[in-house]
Amino acid sequence: MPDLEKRDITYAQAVREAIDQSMGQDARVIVIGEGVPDPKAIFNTTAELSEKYGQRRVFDMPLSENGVTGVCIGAALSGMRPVMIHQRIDFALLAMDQLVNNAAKWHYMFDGKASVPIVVRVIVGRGWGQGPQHSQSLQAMFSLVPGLKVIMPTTAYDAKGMLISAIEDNNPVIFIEHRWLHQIKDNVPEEYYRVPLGQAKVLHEGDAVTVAAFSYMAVESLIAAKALMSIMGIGIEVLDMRSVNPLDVTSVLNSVQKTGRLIVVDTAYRTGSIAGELISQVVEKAFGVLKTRPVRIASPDHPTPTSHFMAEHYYPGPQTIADAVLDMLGIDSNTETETYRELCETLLRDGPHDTPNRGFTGPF
Amino acid sequence: MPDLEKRDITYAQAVREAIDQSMGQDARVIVIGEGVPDPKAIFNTTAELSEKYGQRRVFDMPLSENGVTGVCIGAALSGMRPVMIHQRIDFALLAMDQLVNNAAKWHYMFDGKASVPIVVRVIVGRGWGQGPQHSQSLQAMFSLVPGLKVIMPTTAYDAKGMLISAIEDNNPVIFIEHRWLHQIKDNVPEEYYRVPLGQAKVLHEGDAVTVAAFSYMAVESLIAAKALMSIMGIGIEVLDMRSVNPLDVTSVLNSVQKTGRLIVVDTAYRTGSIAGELISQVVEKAFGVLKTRPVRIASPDHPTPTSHFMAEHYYPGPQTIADAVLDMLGIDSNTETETYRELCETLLRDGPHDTPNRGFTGPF
Amino acid sequence: MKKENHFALFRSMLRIRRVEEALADRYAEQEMRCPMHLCIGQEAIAVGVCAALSANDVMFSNHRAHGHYLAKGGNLNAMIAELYGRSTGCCGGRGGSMHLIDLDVGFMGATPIVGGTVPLAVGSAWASSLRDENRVSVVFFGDGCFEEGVIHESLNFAALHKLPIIFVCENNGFSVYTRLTERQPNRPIYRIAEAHGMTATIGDGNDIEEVLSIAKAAVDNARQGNGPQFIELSTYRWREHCGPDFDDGLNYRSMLEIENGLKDNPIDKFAMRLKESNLLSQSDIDGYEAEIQKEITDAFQFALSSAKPSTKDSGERIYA
Amino acid sequence: MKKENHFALFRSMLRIRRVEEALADRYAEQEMRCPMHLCIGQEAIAVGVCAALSANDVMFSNHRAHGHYLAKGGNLNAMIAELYGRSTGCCGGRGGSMHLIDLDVGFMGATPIVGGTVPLAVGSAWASSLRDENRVSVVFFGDGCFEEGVIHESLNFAALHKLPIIFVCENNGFSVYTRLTERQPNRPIYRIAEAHGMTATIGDGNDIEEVLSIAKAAVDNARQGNGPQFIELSTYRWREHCGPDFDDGLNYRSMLEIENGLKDNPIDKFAMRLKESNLLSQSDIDGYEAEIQKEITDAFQFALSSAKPSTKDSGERIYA
Ligand SMILES: Cc1ncc(C[n+]2csc(CCOP(=O)(O)OP(=O)(O)O)c2C)c(N)n1
Ligand SMILES: Cc1ncc(C[n+]2csc(CCOP(=O)(O)OP(=O)(O)O)c2C)c(N)n1
Ligand SMILES: [Mg+2]
Ligand SMILES: [Mg+2]
Repeated sequence: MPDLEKRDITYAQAVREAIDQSMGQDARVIVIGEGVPDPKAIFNTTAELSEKYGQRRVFDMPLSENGVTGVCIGAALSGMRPVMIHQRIDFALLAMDQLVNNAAKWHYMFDGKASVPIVVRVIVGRGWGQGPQHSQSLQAMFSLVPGLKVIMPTTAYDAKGMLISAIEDNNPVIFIEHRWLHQIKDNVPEEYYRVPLGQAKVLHEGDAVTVAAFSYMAVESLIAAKALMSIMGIGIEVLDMRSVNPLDVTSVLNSVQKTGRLIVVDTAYRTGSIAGELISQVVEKAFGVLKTRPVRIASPDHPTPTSHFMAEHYYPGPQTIADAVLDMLGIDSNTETETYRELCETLLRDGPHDTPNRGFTGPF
Repeated sequence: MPDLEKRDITYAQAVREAIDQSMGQDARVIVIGEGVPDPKAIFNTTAELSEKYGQRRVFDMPLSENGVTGVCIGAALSGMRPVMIHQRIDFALLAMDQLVNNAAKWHYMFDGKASVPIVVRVIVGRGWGQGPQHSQSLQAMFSLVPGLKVIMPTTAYDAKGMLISAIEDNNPVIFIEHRWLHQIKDNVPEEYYRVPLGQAKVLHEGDAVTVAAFSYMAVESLIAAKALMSIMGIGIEVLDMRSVNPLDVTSVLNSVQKTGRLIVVDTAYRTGSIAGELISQVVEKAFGVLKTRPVRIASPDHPTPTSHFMAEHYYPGPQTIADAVLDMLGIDSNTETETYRELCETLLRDGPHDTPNRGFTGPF
Repeated sequence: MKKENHFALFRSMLRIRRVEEALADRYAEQEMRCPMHLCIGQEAIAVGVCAALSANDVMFSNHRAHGHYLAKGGNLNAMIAELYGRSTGCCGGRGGSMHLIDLDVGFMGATPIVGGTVPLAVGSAWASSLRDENRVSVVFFGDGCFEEGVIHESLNFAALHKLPIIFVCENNGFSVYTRLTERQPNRPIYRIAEAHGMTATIGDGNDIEEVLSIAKAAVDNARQGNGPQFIELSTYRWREHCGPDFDDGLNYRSMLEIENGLKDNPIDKFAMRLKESNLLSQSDIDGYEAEIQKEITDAFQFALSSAKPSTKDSGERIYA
Repeated sequence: MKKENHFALFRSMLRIRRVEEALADRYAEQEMRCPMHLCIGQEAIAVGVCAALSANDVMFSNHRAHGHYLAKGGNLNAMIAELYGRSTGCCGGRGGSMHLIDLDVGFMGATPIVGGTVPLAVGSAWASSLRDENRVSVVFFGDGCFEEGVIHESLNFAALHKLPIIFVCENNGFSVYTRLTERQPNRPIYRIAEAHGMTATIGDGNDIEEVLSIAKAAVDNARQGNGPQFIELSTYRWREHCGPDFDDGLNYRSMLEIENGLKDNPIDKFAMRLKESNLLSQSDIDGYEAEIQKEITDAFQFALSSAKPSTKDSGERIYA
């Protein structure tokens, strides 16, 4: 890790800087997506790129998700390094054929003679009535496809470093960013730097319980971890998984060796989530290490309702995580106990539940 | 289960009979797919339907997987009950948007005011150089989508009964059939009958190890089970899972209560497979019941190579399963031991490895 | 055209306009907590097309659905309640502005995945033809939607089976903030539909009478078994792509362009014409305004006094 | 046209024909264990189009790729070895007949998901234009493929950016055993491409000279920066859709139709014409036959004597 001079910028700014610097470094890098050069600039993650690099490197696109994905693959096969952007991961479902049948397999099926260096940025929507078709969290659908790399950086620091690594990577990389991370700040060096793909990171140390979390759920876990420590003196180890494929099971195993307890927190539908895959691999590889049954925390197995009245408890939060920890440790969590009530009060979100949690705005 | 008069027919014939009888029962049932009325009739699963029910109920289709899926959803919303067929599950990737964003969510997002009774038959290819784009086993990709039902019947008896249930079901059902099952015979009643969706079935009883298997892997597991019993007197319990979503974890738990050991055998890529999901749920729900570490048997995490020289060991088979069982039971499996050599000989496939295993042709 | 029809057309457009203006006014209260795409400025298309339909004809729509829903006769209370996320909403709150449905009036559903409902409309037309029903299906979509491959597949399927469907392309020149010229080459959209083997027409979507006559011809054709009909109608979106405000500040379109856009007001233009030919008086208009205001006030009243759905409820009706 | 060109065209078609006949003959030995789609009867399209290209132009293809691959100059030994699943195959055995590649001659890849390579070709043309390279991209696809939505998206993108690409639609009237009339309405395919805003031509795909002249015009246009070119060429598939045999037994097409199809033999027709104008003698032909036979025998020799890949090998080169 390069030495950081202090500078806090948001996740969105970090993403933008990664693309900007990558384009500066490598003339083969081009960017395309619906809205990339428009005034909103994909939540400002592509602002001014068109002005800086010109209309032959920065593109808006027709609403043709599958076709343009194929176009990007073809351009990559001809030596370009396209970064494609979908404002919602839900739209990428239209491009599954190109991503799964072509991008993921091209290098393999042509015996390594060619490769497909593309990055597909997809944004997971949440809040303000995003509803059934605009807030899916489909990482498991992509991560089960050999040949794709799938990453979900949580911090602005990782967003920049991992996006740079993704753009330099010779394989197709699905870069999944949770919309609620966009405004969270972190200390981000100005220089061009890489963060390797496929490695989890410890966000909060502890030896009571291992909490392996993905994307925005790592933030919620961190909030829970701080409260549990300050109020109850319970130290949980929060792992920011950062990458979905490859999945860093080794880091989880190392932590579990210490804690003997595992909670996996995912942003997705519960069943078939990457959380289940992780739990399974831990048990397969280190049977007997767990002292208590592993627990997964995720969203229920149904679409996201739009009404904020219904969505309120659709997403697990710090309280859900803290309760699971206490339950796993066999600690009494009835509202009678003084400390528990204090914990709950601390974890109470200020602000509406369908906007980002103000309980943590960074830096990490 | 209705009383069966003896009649053995193939899986393909059973599928055809289910559609035929459903069309006879219900005028709203229509069938569409590329090749449905052609001379090959989708591996003869749609033979003579066009002649019998006419061109206004049996259709070929343009090569428009996503569009025609949407057309079928629209027809279903208008009271029809379409059965759509893809000759390979790989082609259904083009239809992910319609299946995931519309079919799966319509009933939920419109508060139950409408429903989408469609059945999508998709065939998993294998053998004779099907290769990277024609032999994927993508059940996990569909089963993680709430709102879809995903089933993989193994026997001709279940193929007929479950397809009938699927067509009667008011929800979108993905009916996944493994091509190597098409020629396996089973005892299938002539009458119209239903087999409920979402229930596993015991194919072979035993109390040594629970082997939960999906689709064609249930056949391979059964072959292993018979050999292990006859040669070594080891009784493994083979569960034909039959359904992927809903997943019948309860049946697996009941069996594991007895055996304390679990092997899950899937037809898919290893990582992110439904096998991992099942192992995770078993451990989450019945922690401590397993005496040994759970094991998953699946294909490696890379596309299927076309060359039969390379594909030979891509797919796990009875030997893989038997070895895993012996290993789990701590039974010496070095080729020195007489009985093990006998086991291996018994499990040796006659016939080329890239054509269906002649070791079992039914009935179950 | 009969007098009542004029009244009806005018009143329907005015009603949609006022309803959406009310939505815009109250959106800032942050009690309608969902994305909202207003069709202010585009009302003539929804109203003109629906006026050509009979009650049993069905319709599918997209993210910008308020006008389509109301023009087809969709229940206003249920729509406002839906935007407020209440149990009495047309989706019980599960959908919000981008998911509208009213099966009683043949409004089959609107969803926000661009292109998502186009093949569904083809499928409902297919069902009609398989059952020999005298029912026409209509689908509204935008110029951006025309870029989706599913359009090609839908046009081909509809033409192949000669289905009774009307494809209505509302060409407002923008997909979000991206101009047509940045997404499509310089050639008319409707010609591509024509090349697929169907009758295709282009017209001024801000001229309600032109819309109606084009739509009437198309609906008659479709009903008579002449297969799919494609209509491309030009129009202009007044407000921001998503949200209640004007977006002059964004500078993706010039003030001049916006001014001209606002001048081309389908409602005022029609009112003027009717007044000139003495078919409509200011007092008629005032009467409508009053009725509509009342209706709107009641609808918001209804919505805000409706029950709030519970989290528990959100776990039900996942499977049919 | 120059004499050598005639020879080259004729020889290239004959070579493809003989290679595929040899494949068909030996397929029954069951050592080529992969699906195989023969282009026998359609050779003129591959040869005519490739003759209009220069060496650095690139090409994408589909499941019926042998002719395209060979016409572009793809390595014969590597292709035969690929069908035999050997390490020396152009994909090291990983692809088989439906996955061919030879980057040395600009054959970028052929894959069997219908429509899958069409946008890839557009993307390679896009890369050329972004780098101001004087390189034309070509993609071959069938009449069935034209039904895929990705065609619409690819045509639109190519036309929007005026890309140097040639879309070649080989219309053999069938998608597997399904006739065009059961899949598309009665209208010409190329007109849809034309409506997308590009030059589109239709011609006889079994007349090599016509194919060549159409292709030459298209390639010149594309090279001069006039944007995408679409070519629809009629032809006929002699053998079964997939596999080595004739499929007269399947009765999805009449004997009469088949007879007429076989009569319209692009190779014989051209030979006849050349002989009539004394540009080709029987001894020339005999000479070619002999050379080609030798080449084919050697290629099978090469394939069958090549190393067999191992299971271990199949786990490598998953990620770049
Ligand atoms: C498949 C898909 N891609 C992108 C989006 C994001 N999006 C929502 S509305 C819209 C603009 C659509 O433009 P148009 O079809 O012209 O309709 P208009 O908004 O102009 O009425 C876009 C791109 C989406 N909802 N679905
Ligand atoms: C997306 C997809 N759908 C279906 C298939 C099965 N399939 C393989 S070749 C083929 C026929 C394609 O017809 P056409 O494009 O005309 O090419 P032709 O075989 O006539 O050369 C079909 C349907 C496929 N490979 N991919
Ligand atoms: Mg528009
Ligand atoms: Mg064809």
